[in-house]
Amino acid sequence: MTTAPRAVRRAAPRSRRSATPTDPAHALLPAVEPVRMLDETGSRLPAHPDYPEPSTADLRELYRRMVVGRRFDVQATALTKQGRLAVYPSSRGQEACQVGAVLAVRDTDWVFPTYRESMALTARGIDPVEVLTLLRGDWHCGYDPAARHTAPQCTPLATQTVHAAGLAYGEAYQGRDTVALVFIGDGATSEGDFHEGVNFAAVFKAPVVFFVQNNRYAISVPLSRQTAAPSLAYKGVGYGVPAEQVDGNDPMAVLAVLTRAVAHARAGNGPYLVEAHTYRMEAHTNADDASRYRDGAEVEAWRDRDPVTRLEAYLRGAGALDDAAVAAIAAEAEAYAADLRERMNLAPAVDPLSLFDHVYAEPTPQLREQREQVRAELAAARDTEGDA
Amino acid sequence: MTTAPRAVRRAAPRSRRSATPTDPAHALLPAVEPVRMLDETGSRLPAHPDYPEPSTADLRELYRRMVVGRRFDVQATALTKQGRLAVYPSSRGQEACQVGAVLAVRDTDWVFPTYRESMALTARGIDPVEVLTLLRGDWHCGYDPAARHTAPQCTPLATQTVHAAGLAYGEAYQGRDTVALVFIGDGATSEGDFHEGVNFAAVFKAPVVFFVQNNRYAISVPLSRQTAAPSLAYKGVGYGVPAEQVDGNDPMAVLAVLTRAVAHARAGNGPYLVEAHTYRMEAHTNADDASRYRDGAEVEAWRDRDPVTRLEAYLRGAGALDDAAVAAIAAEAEAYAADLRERMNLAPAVDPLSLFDHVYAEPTPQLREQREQVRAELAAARDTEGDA
Amino acid sequence: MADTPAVKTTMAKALNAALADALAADDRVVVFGEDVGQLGGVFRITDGLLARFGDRRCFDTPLAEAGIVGFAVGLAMSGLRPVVEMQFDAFAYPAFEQIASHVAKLRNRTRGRLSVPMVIRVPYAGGIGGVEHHCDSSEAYYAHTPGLKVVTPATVSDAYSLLRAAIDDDDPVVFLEPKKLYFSSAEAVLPARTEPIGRAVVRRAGRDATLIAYGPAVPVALEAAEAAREEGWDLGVVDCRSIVPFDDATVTAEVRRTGRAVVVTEAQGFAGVGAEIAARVQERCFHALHAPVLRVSGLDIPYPPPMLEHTHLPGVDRVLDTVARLQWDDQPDPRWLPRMEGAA
Amino acid sequence: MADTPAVKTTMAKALNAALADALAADDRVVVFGEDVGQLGGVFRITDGLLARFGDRRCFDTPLAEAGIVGFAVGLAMSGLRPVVEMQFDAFAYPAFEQIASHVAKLRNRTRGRLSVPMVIRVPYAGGIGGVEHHCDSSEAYYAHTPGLKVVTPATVSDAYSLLRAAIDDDDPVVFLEPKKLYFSSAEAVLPARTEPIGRAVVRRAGRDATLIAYGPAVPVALEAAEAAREEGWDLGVVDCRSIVPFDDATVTAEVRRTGRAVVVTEAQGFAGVGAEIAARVQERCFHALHAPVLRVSGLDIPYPPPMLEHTHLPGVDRVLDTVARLQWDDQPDPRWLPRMEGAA
Ligand SMILES: Cc1ncc(C[n+]2csc(CCOP(=O)(O)OP(=O)(O)O)c2C)c(N)n1
Ligand SMILES: Cc1ncc(C[n+]2csc(CCOP(=O)(O)OP(=O)(O)O)c2C)c(N)n1
Ligand SMILES: [Mg+2]
Ligand SMILES: [Mg+2]
Repeated sequence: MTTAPRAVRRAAPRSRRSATPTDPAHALLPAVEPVRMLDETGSRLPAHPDYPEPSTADLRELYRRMVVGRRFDVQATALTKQGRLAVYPSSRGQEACQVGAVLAVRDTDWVFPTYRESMALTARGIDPVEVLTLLRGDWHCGYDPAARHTAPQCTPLATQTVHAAGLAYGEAYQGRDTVALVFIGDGATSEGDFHEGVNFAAVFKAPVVFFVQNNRYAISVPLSRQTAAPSLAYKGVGYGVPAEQVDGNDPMAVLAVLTRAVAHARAGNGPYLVEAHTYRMEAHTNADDASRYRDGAEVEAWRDRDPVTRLEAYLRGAGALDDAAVAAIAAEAEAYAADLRERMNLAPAVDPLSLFDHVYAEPTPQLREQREQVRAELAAARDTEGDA
Repeated sequence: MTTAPRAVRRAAPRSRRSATPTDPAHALLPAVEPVRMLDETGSRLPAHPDYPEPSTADLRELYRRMVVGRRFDVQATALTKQGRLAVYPSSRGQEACQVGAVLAVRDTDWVFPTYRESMALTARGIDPVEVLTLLRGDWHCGYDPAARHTAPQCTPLATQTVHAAGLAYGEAYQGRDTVALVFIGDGATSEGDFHEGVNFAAVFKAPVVFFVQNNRYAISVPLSRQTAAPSLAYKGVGYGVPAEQVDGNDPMAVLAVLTRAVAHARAGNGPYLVEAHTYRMEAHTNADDASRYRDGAEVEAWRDRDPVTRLEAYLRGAGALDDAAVAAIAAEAEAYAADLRERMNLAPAVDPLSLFDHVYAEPTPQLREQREQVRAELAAARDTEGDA
Repeated sequence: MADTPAVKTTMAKALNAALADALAADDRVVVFGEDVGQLGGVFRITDGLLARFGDRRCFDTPLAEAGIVGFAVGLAMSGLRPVVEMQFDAFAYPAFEQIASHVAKLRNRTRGRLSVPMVIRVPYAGGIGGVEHHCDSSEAYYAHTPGLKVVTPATVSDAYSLLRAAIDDDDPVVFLEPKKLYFSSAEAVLPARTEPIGRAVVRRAGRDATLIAYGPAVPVALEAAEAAREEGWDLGVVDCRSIVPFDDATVTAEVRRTGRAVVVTEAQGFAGVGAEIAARVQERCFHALHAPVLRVSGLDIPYPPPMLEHTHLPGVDRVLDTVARLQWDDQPDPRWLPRMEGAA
Repeated sequence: MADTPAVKTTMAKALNAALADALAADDRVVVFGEDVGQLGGVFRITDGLLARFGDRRCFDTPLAEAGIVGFAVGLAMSGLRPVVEMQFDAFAYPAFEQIASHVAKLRNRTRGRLSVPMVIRVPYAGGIGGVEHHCDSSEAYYAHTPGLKVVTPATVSDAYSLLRAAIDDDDPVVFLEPKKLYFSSAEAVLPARTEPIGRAVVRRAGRDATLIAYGPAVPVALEAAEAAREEGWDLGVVDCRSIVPFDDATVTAEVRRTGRAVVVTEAQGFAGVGAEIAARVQERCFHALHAPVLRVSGLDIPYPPPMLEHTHLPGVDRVLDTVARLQWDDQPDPRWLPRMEGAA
């Protein structure tokens, strides 16, 4: 096979990976343009040589979970206004990434989410009340990470990338074919831990998929202050890790690219890096004021690339979705939100003395003393209340 | 210009940088093969389109400093055996890198060395006794960094990369055309600070040249445990930083590549990454036992690529060096070593109370108390000695 | 300046004014970090600085705390005076190596030929309903690292004054801003210059015992002293302001006068700054003491979440309970009777 | 085992044996870090493990300490029991965030559903003629971080026993190895099992005062106690062994008996573990004390170089000078008279 001139490849994105086998970098570089399978109206683009189209059943499931996910996200935002959540980072606009990625892995695979992945976790089937436990003000992550194969949502940026490398290596070490899927933001790729995590995974050929949701902002910091690289996917080659870019608002492409990446990792070929180009439609969290750093026109432009309507249009066009089905899914989403709202309205009972239970496997003598002190304080406070 | 097939480019290394201007990564990737200008016997290879040959005067100066540098290195190693130095990391075998790099910068440029760059610093003209001050057991770096535009030799791996980015940015900010040249080892590229340093330099377009001496080992850890990348220079593209690989035992190529990198940075084009493929002929330091992790055959193979004899052969062939000149330089090196030996034999006088002088600009009240305590202890010890 | 009228302002505004005035006064000052530019910082401490001074003087960086601090080291080497913001306490940990091995040591390693006159601003401690990793009291890590100065204001005027002093200082200063006091307000005359770094202040004179506090614990101590009057105790309050250097003279003079002391800190107690203060006070005031120097602190647990942070934080009750144990009747504290040790 | 003969061995060898025995006993144990494979570690603590157990069980990693610790967190999540080596004390600082925000907290954050039974081995402290960054006493940073256990052996038998206990422990343990004792030797019966983590030991009973020490300071305290006999003092020595959890019962029992205590640590003193020990001892033993609890520590300076480390390190003379100030004649310590404060 001879090398096609770049300009041509650019116009009609094709995999560059098999083009020039003599250059060691060549198998690792992403295609120059992000992989796309649906255009902004939901029409199917020409078939991509590397990425077979996901099954209609999978796409319908993807659509269903995106609709429910978006409704969940709106509900969670509403809960902050009612004071039921301390804070909530919305992922509206990123539904294709949040749901597409978790659909690409098995239940036995591990997911390493950040604070922004609440939707991904509910799409994974974790109880939304559990997912929101920390954000409502409790001291633990809510769900059982071991049972759900899902690490606690990670706030210190990029630190989870290294855990994922370790977990994936440890699983393979013990003969299990688990893949670890790490979510990370564009901003967090600047942290040293990103570098170390990807590098460890590469050196130890750990089955990890690093999934960068490049939503163009890190709170207020724009991508241009994060990197001067052509795109974040170009970081892969520096670790010997194959990488791809994908249109993060194209649900079909996200699912297809992630599926291939997961298969690559599961087959023992080591890690894979995927960068999804997407956009955070809401502020960073409910506490943030995005109008300070980006204008409405920019946000509006991204409304036209909405991943939910895009997939809906495609599925309708393909005859896989009709009004009745759309209505049924919408109703399911409403019911989901209503149930969440209801359960979140019950104030959780949190025992202050539970603070001492899991600092160590057994409380130290010092913690036992402090527990006793707090117990006495609480008793005294109850007495005072009783007196009053 | 059309794209030449890679296989051809591989056989006869040419710059790939101007080949396919449509691919954003293209201008950033290193050539597939390290740049070489002299073969192992010192014969000139075909001219390289990107790298003009350095002047004969510069090459002679490079040779002279390499010979003196090697003699210095041998002397320093000998001083460890005599107990005059606490420890010494030799850079024998890396003379082309150590000397070639500092020759490529001006006196007003800043150099950020690691513990291994003693030879580079002496080649820069810093008094070798000052360079060895820390290693002989004193508490400071010996030379005046501000006057010599040379940061103290840095031990915590990769941490100096970020300082260099900041310094270079600060210099430019203040209107000076200073370039910062950072030395770093292959192993240290795995540290998060390397990632952050290169990225900051790239985002802020700071005039920094990152010079990786890939000597294939980090103490005992081989390169294969450091990275799965085709080569370390491939890390540049992930930061949007152009990169090059060079044969680190080819003094002419090192000087040429560094000269171009420095010019690129000085011209305001931002940072540049250079990876030199070289080899550490000695153990990590005198305290290390390299026979535990690499065999003699490997070391022997590298003797054939000796950078000093290679440049000497070239210069002799070019009529720029004869027996007399070689002898004169050897004599200079001997005199240099003799002077160093002599001065290092004088035990340095270090005042214990000086420990308190530079912790803060002014000692805190607590340090004044502690200073007083130590003064009293020393006086008491003197009294006891006096009694005895 | 003497006739500038006092105005009601918040600590956040005072810090913002200090930064603005420092930028205006000295061209070498530059302010950077995550979200400090256009957004003005997540707490708005840098609000308006980009607009007023331009993006050369106040700018955002990539998200990398070691990078931010290390970049500042380089800027300081080039002659500038960087002021960097760590977004929250726990997010300064990635910079720990840069701080401990470089910021703290560069002057010493170069025999004073290079210095790093930089300020690392760290919004710290809790009481704001923050989730995990957002409320650490991290002062001990810095205070235990020779070469760093560590200061923390408790009042609006001190916030302004200490920040200006920190920026003017030739040594690196870790400047800890108690988040829960950001929006506390007071009448203040700005630009205020209270006292140089290294001076504690007696916030309240007292006869019976001395409460020693800094940062977020100062208002708690003052409130406790007020409440103690009902119990018949006249408590003094010393605000350390500067942890390194520590003002032994002011603290010990007070304790020698009262003969009793309680150290109040919000951080987890074990091996914290409260331990240092207790240790040095009893070393220096032993013969004046009628009771051990006691400590009130946060619990030795990860900082707890909004719902339970009041359980963790030393409040007025815990302070008064502790004051009550200052052996007023010369009885040993029953808690420390041998059989109790380690039991619960 | 009772009849295994005692053999003369070094702490380094005992640690190596502990690792080998742990690898042999439990398939889940893996050992990794920088240079721990083929080289056997720069101090040879992992010597021979690769050859004996293969490079799956003992291996080198890229040079990245946050990576090493974070990778271990992931391995622990998968069910393994990682033992990692930080090459030197100061080179663990890049891992500080991983240690403080993840290793220490993961159990708590997951309500005990995930745990991180890992050991972070840190060769620490000085006395070996090391150059800058190679001799930090970093124990306070870890001891102040809830969720970590922190232990440090002072004898050959404890080195073996505590390391086995640390690997068996379900909590993360920062295992601090005093470099200067690596090649100290003693008769020991290995596999030794002394006591569980959390128990101090009275190394020497004494009547007049108690020296409290751990790790590298223990031999100094013992030597000082021996030398003190000439001065007519009968000093006891307690070796804490475990900093977290701390054995209050053993320490306070000794101090209550003698009525005087000196804490000896090698680390810089300010806000160090020595401060914690002094603070808690005076809290708990106040009525038994005839003098303040004094501290002998390293100076509050960056660890000094080979030529001057003896000036920094608390030696026998500094300990005895301090013991002499324990107000044997009930006179206040002249150093702390008001006029002296802050003067020099
Ligand atoms: C180490 C660290 N530094 C700073 C923060 C504060 N912080 C939380 S989210 C965030 C922005 C992250 O941006 P990005 O990685 O792009 O993810 P996004 O929020 O856009 O999903 C910052 C700075 C943090 N959580 N951890
Ligand atoms: C943060 C940190 N970790 C570990 C070390 C210990 N150490 C000193 S040199 C070295 C090897 C570095 O290898 P490389 O970067 O390849 O440079 P070289 O020594 O080969 O020149 C190591 C691990 C250190 N100095 N700093
Ligand atoms: Mg983002
Ligand atoms: Mg190397």
